[in-house]
Amino acid sequence: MDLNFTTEDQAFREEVRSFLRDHLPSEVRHKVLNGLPLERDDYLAWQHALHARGWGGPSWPAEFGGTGWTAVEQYIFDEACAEAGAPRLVPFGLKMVATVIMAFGNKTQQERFLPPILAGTEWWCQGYSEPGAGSDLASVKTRAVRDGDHYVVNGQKTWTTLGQYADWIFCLVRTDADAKPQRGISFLLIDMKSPGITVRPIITMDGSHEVNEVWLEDVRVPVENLIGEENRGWTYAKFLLGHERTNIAGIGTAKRELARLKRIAASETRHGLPLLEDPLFSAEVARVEIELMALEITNLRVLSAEAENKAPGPEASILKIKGSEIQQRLLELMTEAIGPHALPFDRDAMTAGYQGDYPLDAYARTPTWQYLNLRKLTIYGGSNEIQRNIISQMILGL
Amino acid sequence: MDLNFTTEDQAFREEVRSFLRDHLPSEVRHKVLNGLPLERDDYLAWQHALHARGWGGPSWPAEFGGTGWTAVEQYIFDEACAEAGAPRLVPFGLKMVATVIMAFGNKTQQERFLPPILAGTEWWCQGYSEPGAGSDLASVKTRAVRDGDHYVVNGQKTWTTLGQYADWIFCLVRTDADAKPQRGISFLLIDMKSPGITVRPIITMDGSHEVNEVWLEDVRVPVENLIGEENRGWTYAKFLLGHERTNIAGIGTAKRELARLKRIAASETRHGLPLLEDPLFSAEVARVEIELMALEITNLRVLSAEAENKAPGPEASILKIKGSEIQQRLLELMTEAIGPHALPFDRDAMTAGYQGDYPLDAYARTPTWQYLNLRKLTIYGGSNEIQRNIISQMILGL
Amino acid sequence: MDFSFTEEQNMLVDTAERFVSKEYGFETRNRIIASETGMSETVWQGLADLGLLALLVPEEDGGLNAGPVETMLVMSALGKGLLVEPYLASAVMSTRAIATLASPDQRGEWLERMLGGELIVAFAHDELGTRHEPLAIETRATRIGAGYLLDGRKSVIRHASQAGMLLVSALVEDGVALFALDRDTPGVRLAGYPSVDGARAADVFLEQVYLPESRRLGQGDASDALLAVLDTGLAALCGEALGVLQRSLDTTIEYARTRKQFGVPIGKFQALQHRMADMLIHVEQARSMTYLAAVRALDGDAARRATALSAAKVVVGEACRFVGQQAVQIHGGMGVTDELDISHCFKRLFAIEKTFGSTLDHLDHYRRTLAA
Amino acid sequence: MDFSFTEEQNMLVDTAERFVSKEYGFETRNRIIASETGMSETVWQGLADLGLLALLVPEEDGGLNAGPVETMLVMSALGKGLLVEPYLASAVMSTRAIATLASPDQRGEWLERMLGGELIVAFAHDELGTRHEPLAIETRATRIGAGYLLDGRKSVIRHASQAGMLLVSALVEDGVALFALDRDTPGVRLAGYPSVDGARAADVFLEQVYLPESRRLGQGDASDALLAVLDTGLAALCGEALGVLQRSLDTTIEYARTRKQFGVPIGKFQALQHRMADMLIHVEQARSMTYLAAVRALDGDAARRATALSAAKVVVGEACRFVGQQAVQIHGGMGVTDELDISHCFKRLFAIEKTFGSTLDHLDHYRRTLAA
Repeated sequence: MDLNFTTEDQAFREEVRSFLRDHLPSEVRHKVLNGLPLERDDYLAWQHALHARGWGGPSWPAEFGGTGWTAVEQYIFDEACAEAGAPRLVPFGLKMVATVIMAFGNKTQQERFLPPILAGTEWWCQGYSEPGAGSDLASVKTRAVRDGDHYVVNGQKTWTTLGQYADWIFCLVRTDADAKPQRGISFLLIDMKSPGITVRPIITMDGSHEVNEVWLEDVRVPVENLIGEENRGWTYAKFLLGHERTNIAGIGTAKRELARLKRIAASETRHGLPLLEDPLFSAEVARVEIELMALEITNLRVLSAEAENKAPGPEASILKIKGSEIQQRLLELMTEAIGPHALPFDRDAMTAGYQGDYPLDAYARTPTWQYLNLRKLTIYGGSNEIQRNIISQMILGL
Repeated sequence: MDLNFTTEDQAFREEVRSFLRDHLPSEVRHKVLNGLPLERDDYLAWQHALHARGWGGPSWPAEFGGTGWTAVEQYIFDEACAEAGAPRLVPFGLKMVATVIMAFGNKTQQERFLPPILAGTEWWCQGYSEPGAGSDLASVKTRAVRDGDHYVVNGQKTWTTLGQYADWIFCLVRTDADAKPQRGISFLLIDMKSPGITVRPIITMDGSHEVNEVWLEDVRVPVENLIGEENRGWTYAKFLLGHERTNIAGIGTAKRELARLKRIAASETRHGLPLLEDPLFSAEVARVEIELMALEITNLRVLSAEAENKAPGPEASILKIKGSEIQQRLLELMTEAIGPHALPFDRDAMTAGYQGDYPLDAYARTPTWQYLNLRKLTIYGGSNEIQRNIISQMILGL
Repeated sequence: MDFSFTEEQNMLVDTAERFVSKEYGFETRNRIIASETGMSETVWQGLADLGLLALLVPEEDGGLNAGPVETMLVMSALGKGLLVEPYLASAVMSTRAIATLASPDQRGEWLERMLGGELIVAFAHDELGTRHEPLAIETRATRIGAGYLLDGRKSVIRHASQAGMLLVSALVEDGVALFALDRDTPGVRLAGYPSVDGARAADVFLEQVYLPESRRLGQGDASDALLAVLDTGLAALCGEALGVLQRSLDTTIEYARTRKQFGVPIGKFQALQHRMADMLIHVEQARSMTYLAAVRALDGDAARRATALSAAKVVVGEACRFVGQQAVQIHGGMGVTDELDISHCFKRLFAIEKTFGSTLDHLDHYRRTLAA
Repeated sequence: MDFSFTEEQNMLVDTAERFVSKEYGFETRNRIIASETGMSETVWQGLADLGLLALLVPEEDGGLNAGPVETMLVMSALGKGLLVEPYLASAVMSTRAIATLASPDQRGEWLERMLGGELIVAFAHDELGTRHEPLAIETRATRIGAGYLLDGRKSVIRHASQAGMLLVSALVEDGVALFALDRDTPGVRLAGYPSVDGARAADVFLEQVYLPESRRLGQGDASDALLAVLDTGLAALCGEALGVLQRSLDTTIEYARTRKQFGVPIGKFQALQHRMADMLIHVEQARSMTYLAAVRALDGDAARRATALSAAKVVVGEACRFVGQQAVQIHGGMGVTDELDISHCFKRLFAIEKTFGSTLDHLDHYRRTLAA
């Protein structure tokens, strides 16, 4: 048993770190390290830099222009990026639709859609969730009716993350209304510029515009944009859900945020003592640091099992549950550390170039909005309740 | 709004305290204050003392020889007794079967059975639970078949607390096998000396013999020992379940144990500091003390609402849940306070007159067995899961 | 022992609740928090007209001379409406401070205008380090001629920009004093911002601010009075929390009863049922401690009072966190949107937990008293 | 990075697990803990025959010279059987101490008899105050002629009454030393008792106990070696915990699958399902930290090693408490009886949580390193 990475893996990590030092745009790094909101161009700048290095598709096989990295290498890459302050890779194109296109798309679709994703020239969003469906993804109501060489799509999607930037959307649509819920679903790629598509922002409690409603009204989609076979879309969607385990726990992000928490706690005081030496506060920091340490090893164990092609157990759900809880706790502790300064809430002061007279230390400006924003972590991507259902079904088999 | 007791109530409390100083047998007090196991004679000595004072039935109306106290007076009495180190009143006679006999028994039954309960000359135990039934009390399998002037009873009861001391047992028995589960149940009083009754001890993990299995094999019970009507026993049992709310939270007991915890924590040290000044440990003591403070007021609110005859809500379940959790936590913290001394476990050293060479401070001898013993608190009397079901059904109405 | 309320108290609750439900709907509130000033003059005048601004004003000054129980009840009703107007700062804390410390002249000058709704007073006490120690004041008032020069910084002062006057605590030669400062006094600078819960706040910078003697409230060290005012505020805040907690719980229960997933109301799922049961337990325990806070708020023994209030803040603070987080979680995606009121409840609960010392601050305070 | 085990390691696990499941059933164990000596000579000899007592013995002394990973694996297997024999004390800690510190003569005298099962050695280090500070030793060894006089008291020493020899830590002029003491040496008095988990322990009173120089292990200050032995023990204890945790979880899952209430298996109730999911998470996190503890157990940097081991003990300790309590709770009334093995698992988990410092002790240790 060996908890350390191999010499090759360590060299690889150094390579990634060195690349990050040289090529991660400094404004972007500044934003991420200080919890400032990111914009479209921040994500794109990073994707372009990666693409230029040939690392545009860290999770892609080489045959499609990806890096062909092992799961361990992908993990090392993700962790190094997150710790250094790189933005997360927007997953909807790179990790979601691309995976489905690679596995189930035809040659034409692969040639048409994959390169722009790699290059960061086409932005994708996800059309799965519908109003009122919550975690019940199979209850798709959006209908696609065949009309000659087209499908005519009508319905509504919601929680469409960063849909306001998207050039394309991949949708689950119902193509057979009479089949059982999970049967009559198809997987369609839809141009966001198609007539009949309306995007409406959903503002979240932190004041962000991250998610959207997407309305589809008689949207005509060429049949060549159907992935795989009609009515088999649920299979592709499920394939995707089970596919991504590498970075689900967000270890790198959590380590970065833990370091930030400790910086804040070293600056703030109680009874004249830095919070990091205050017994009760430091005990809370210790708890989360130790939890994270354990989760990192659990994550490595999952990676190791993946490398050996062991059948996946409930690990992905463990990583999701603990990872989200740890990240939420880190932000909660940051808001605790800044005390009453968690109350001032001026979105303008949370921009990189802000020059106003907001009277807070820079580190105190962003924890609150992030704390609010991260409530979503335990809700989306299969809520933590759903994850616990999955675990208990696996272990109980009832 | 006034959180204080009235002058009359305070005077009453003084009267109770004064009685406790003079008449609570000192060996019994010593045992209770130090967490030593109690025996049959300890309970009886206390009941006899109370009876001599006319306080044998603190929850009974005056017409049956009880004190006729209000719910508030009963609460004050219970709390003063618990804090002073009196044993709990064994509830099976005094609070359970007596309540049913008073409400649904006939004159003959009342005259036969109530006085010995008051005087502490007949010991009762409860025959509700059956093997495998758990919280599902209505799934009674023990059968009673009418044969002339008798019922012939066959079956098995379990978790019969202190049944080894009992002269009588009150049982739920099935008298109509064809009716719906809750319909065909009757409420029978059975002499423990009847031929066909076998009591077998169940030893719990702390090494105690508190509960028993009671086997009934062709036990003949005179029909005059039937309470109320045949097949209506479930109604009486349910009446009883909803009846007792006064002392469910165990506030007095918890206060006594909190004081004990603080005494222990003042004696034990970490890094040279008394544990009561150790930041992390004292924070845990503070948490439980504050929880208890809140629960005491919640309990008083329930009493107050009872006095005004307001319809009962989910309060009884709140009192049960929090009360049991607080008591368990108090013992857990005592075992934490004594550290490695929580490991030695010699039942002999837990007797009042022990003279052996057990090398532990007296206060360190009993927390562990009590901690083990009190695991039952969240399981019996309607497990805390059942209590949460009750609350959610009340508030959700689903 | 009596947990019932008097007829007058019930009427007061009724008045405040009716006002909130009629005049302070979700849409109205959204308009108010998005407005320039961040508060509604109409609402404020409405509160004045109902006599609610006179609640803590002594009878001789034309007020109702009510106590902490009435304050708790009104705050709880206003909490249910997530009211962002400066009730706690002006009508509770500043009013209490003036009623306790001010001279008859000063009371005459201010209280009538305050209870009439003309004058809003912010309570400018907190500083950068105050959260843990209420008397850790660094703002100084130096005597100069017949007055004082004030220098210092007050931080996260709610409603400062909406107030005509600020009550400022400062160190003086003989201890601590409170000063009444018009907002437009030369040397006063406000850096304002919205608060996370929709109210407005500001940091207040005081540079060589001259105030005549007539602007000092009372003589001698005002530490005890100041602590009493802060505790009045804390008890009132617990009352407000209770209102927000109850609304959050009620809203969540209603959502769970009606929202369906996998074909059944989500309230049918036992894991959520038990969580809602735990939310209820938190709310009821918080209610008990809010009552205790109200009853102890006037305790003359400052140490005993502080201990009881710390205990209350711990229980209320834990409830704010648990109920707020679980209410959002049970609402799922809808819970994190700005569109439903539950996220606004969540933010107010979050802010309350951080106000006048966090749960951890008060737990720490309480645990230090154990060995004493 | 590699979490797989070698073929040898897997065989070791297999050997130990097979032995436990064949020779250490619930009834057998009950007979053993109720017996006069509280342990089984047969079992001990069985462990010797399988070579398991030679695990940590150096090759030159006839042993397997295995490391912390093997120790963890064996301890985990023995933990699954709730073994009460002195494996940790004798075959792990004492063996390690002797292998590290003892002279060739001493090793020759003791190790062979230990690995053969003839000699059981208890590790008599803990004192009344040791739980929080491993080097807070008060037992003294005063030099007298060619030997030492030992005075002091060792507290809650597991297996002391079953051991032929005790390794006793004591203060000497130049630091800390370990002494090997035959149990029947004049001046040694044992006050024995059962431990809550079924094993036996004793307090050991040393009064003017004379030992010749040949009974001292090594020269100079043995503090570092002692800390290393204690950490070896802690890492091994985590391994044992893992075995008990896994058994508790498996037993609970099986119970929930089969036990019916209200007509359905209780494992159908979502509240219990989620609790079992949380139990699994605790077990898996504990497993990760147990691996970490094994890997770091030989770290030469004592401070870094102690920090990692404290972190492990926190996670393992939390798991012991949560899994133990919930396993009993889910078993309901049956869970609190002596009849089912789950209550025995519960008691061993309780004891482990309190051994070598509790969760709170280690959390406190860890948090003190944060600011450094």
